[in-house]
Amino acid sequence: MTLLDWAIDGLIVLALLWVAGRALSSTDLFRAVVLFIGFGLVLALAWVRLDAPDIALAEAAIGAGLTGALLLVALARLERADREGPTPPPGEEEARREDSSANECK
Amino acid sequence: MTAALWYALAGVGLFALGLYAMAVHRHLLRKILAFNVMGAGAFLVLAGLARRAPEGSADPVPHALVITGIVVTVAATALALVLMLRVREATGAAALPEDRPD
Amino acid sequence: MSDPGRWRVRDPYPPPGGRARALAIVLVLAVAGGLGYALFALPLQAEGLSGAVAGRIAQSGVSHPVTAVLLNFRGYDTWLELAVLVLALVGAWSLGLPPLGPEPAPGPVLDRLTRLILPLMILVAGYLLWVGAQAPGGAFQAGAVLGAAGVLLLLDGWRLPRGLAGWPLRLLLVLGVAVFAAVGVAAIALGGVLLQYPPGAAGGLILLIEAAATLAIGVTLAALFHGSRPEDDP
Amino acid sequence: MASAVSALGWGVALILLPLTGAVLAFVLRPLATRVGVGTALATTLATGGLALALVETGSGRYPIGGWEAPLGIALAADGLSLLMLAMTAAVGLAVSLYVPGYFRDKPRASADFWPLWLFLWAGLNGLYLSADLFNLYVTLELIGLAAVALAALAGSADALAGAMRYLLVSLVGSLFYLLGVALLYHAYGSLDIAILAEQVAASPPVWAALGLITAGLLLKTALFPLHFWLPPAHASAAAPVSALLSALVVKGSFYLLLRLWLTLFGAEAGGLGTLLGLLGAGAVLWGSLQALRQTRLKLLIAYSTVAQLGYLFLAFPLATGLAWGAAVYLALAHALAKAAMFLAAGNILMFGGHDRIADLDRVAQRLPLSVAAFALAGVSIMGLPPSGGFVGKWLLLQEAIAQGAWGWAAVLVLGGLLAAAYVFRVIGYAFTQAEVPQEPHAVPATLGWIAFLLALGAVLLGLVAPQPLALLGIGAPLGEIGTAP
Repeated sequence: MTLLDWAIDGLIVLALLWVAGRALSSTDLFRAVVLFIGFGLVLALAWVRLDAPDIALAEAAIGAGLTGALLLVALARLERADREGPTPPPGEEEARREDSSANECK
Repeated sequence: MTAALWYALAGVGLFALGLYAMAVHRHLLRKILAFNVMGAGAFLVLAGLARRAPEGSADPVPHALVITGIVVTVAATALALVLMLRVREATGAAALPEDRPD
Repeated sequence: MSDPGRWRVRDPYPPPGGRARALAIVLVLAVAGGLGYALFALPLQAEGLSGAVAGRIAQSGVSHPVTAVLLNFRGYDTWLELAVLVLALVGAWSLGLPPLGPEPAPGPVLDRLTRLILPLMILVAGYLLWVGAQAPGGAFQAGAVLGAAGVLLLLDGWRLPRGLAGWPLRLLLVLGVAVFAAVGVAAIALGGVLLQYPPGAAGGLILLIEAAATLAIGVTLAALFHGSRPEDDP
Repeated sequence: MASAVSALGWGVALILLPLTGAVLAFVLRPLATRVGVGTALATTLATGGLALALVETGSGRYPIGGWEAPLGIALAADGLSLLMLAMTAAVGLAVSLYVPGYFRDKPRASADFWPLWLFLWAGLNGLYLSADLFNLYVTLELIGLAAVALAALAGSADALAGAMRYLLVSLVGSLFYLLGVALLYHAYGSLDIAILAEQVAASPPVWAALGLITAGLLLKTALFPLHFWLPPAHASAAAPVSALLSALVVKGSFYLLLRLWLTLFGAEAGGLGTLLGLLGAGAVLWGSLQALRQTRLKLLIAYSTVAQLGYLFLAFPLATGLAWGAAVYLALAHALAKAAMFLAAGNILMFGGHDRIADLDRVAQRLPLSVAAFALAGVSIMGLPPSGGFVGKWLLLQEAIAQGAWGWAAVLVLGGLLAAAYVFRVIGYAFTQAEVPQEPHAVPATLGWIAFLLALGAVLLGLVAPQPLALLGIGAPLGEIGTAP
């Protein structure tokens, strides 16, 4: 193992921990999600270094890509809900679920 | 100390980081992120140590397990996000009742 | 998208400080310490199952070890995992989220980009599926690319045509699990055990399962992005 | 070997049937109820088939795909798996027959219920039959996600928040388990439980795996003080779902913990068994006291589950074949009794539109079958003879006294008294008239009968004890069980 290998692996490991830490502590949720996508990409690099190209592909496509898209659309929906008002009118909720089991759980 | 061990230790670090965030953060989106970081840590331990195979390529079985795990994780994440949106819709907050500040 | 303030979403529930936080730190450090110690006690070299896989790969029907494990040696795991993916979608749909709104108007750039990139993504998915037999790739990676293509389509404002939103869509979603099950049961009918591919047919059957799984994974992931049952579904 | 494989052909059917049923119920949504009930009947029959085959051939293994472990995944079945499968089938069939009546005017909830429940059943059967640690992780996720989606089905704010908490807990528990499995794999190069059992020796990776796996599964089993998520999730779900969650789902992770302690960790656990016993005792006392304080029937039953799960862990410090057998027996009896209680509570809720204990308003006269079901189930929960709960507690008591462990014996007795207090409190209100008269709704008679038959099963389990205990001996999963009473 050469010195260069050591340096690359060390850098990737530190980047992983740093990006994950930032993603989990950022006060801005949008930034947190973007950092998490970046985390997935660094992780994909780690998989390449670990001779696991299959996982690298899966991580980049699913772990970073699709999970990132899911997180972003969920955040957008949350934010739209916040903009449209803090709580839904109580009647609306009931009406939408009336045919299911809304009154079941009390 | 080999690269495999390096990455496995990083995996433990990520698992711990995720666990900490899961415990202290209250926003559900952050808890879901924390779950994903924990999962990434567990996968790094599982497949990182596969690199310890003597000469030749790494042990393919953990690689396959991690691919399975990644798909299970994205499935769980998707369900969790939809559930979070429903909780937000029904309670007005993207946090569990005991975690709301008021 | 034009409002720059939109791209900052403050976390309204900052984590508590003080004693709770300190307790969590101590607990987590203890877990991490114990695990790190355990890792150092593992042997520095371990073959794992690489020898066992190498010894049987000639009979697996594919030459790429990870694909051999995923689709043959541990095909049962993969089958159940496809079931988990379907289950997540069934669960998400049962929650009854309102449909994904038309969202910010797609705009000509995204529209053009989608048209340009979509055929390319389908091509890449097909390539990944095909190459999985000998090299890194396979159903999951291909399915993910297909899913990403579906996400782009949804972002571009595309929605499933009315006629397809009912059982045809649901059939597509379960295609992977169903084909896997059919192959598994057929193996029993031919006198073998569950998922025992007949000698010589393994390669073809694996490709068949992977093709079905790719399609199902792609559609399921895109459907999970959409998050709710298609409007016309009863 | 050949006959043992063919016996496990029934095991394959036990996974294939509910999985196929789930897929069909999802695709053919308008026919979901018919597909579901048919699948439930077929799966129950297949469970019977497996029982007959195992009695004939003894325990068996089945290499999926023809690949022997460690390369492939094997199914394995012995007496322990068989009893858990039978428990799942009994409660599963009862709930499957209960649901069409319960959801009769909620077609949407009904159509959503069936695929989720059948996925859950497939996951449980897969769990009880799997011999591979990673495959068990996949089944745990199948169970967890299905259970969460079912818990959220009720759609109320309480149910959704409860389901969300449940999901996070379940996912974290699974990851702990997975990390433990990763350590075991890298220490011994196999995921097969039988192969690992021959090799596991005291070492730091094994201790770490023991800690991780135990912690993860305890979280999923809701052992005190990790029970915080259970009462809200179980109590706010729809009644048939509550029955499934309390009777079956928590038993899945308990079974896995028990299995791994019996095969891998028993010798290395040291004082951890005593710790689990202490937590179990804490669960019995805390859960029972909380149950006494509840004002809502379903929350009371949910806290009773917390308490009853505690008993199962009293076997860990005693750690003999008899103690393990007693815990399994208690798990079976609790499954039947608790399912009966939740279904009875569902009937009461359907009848009066609420489950406030103080306002039960003479339901004993108006829903006699449901109240009788609750009372009979209560007999087993309290551990009175001749119920299944009695046999389990009696065996446990016998073992505790034989080992001179008076502390555990005291917990058993005290827990029974507390259970009597909360069960009688409900029954008392069921006979008295409430201040506010109620607008009753009709409850189909079948719903009362199903709850009653389940409760009757919990009691009869005490009269037929030698047979299940003999079945439990197939393949000697618990070592020597010793004499039955």
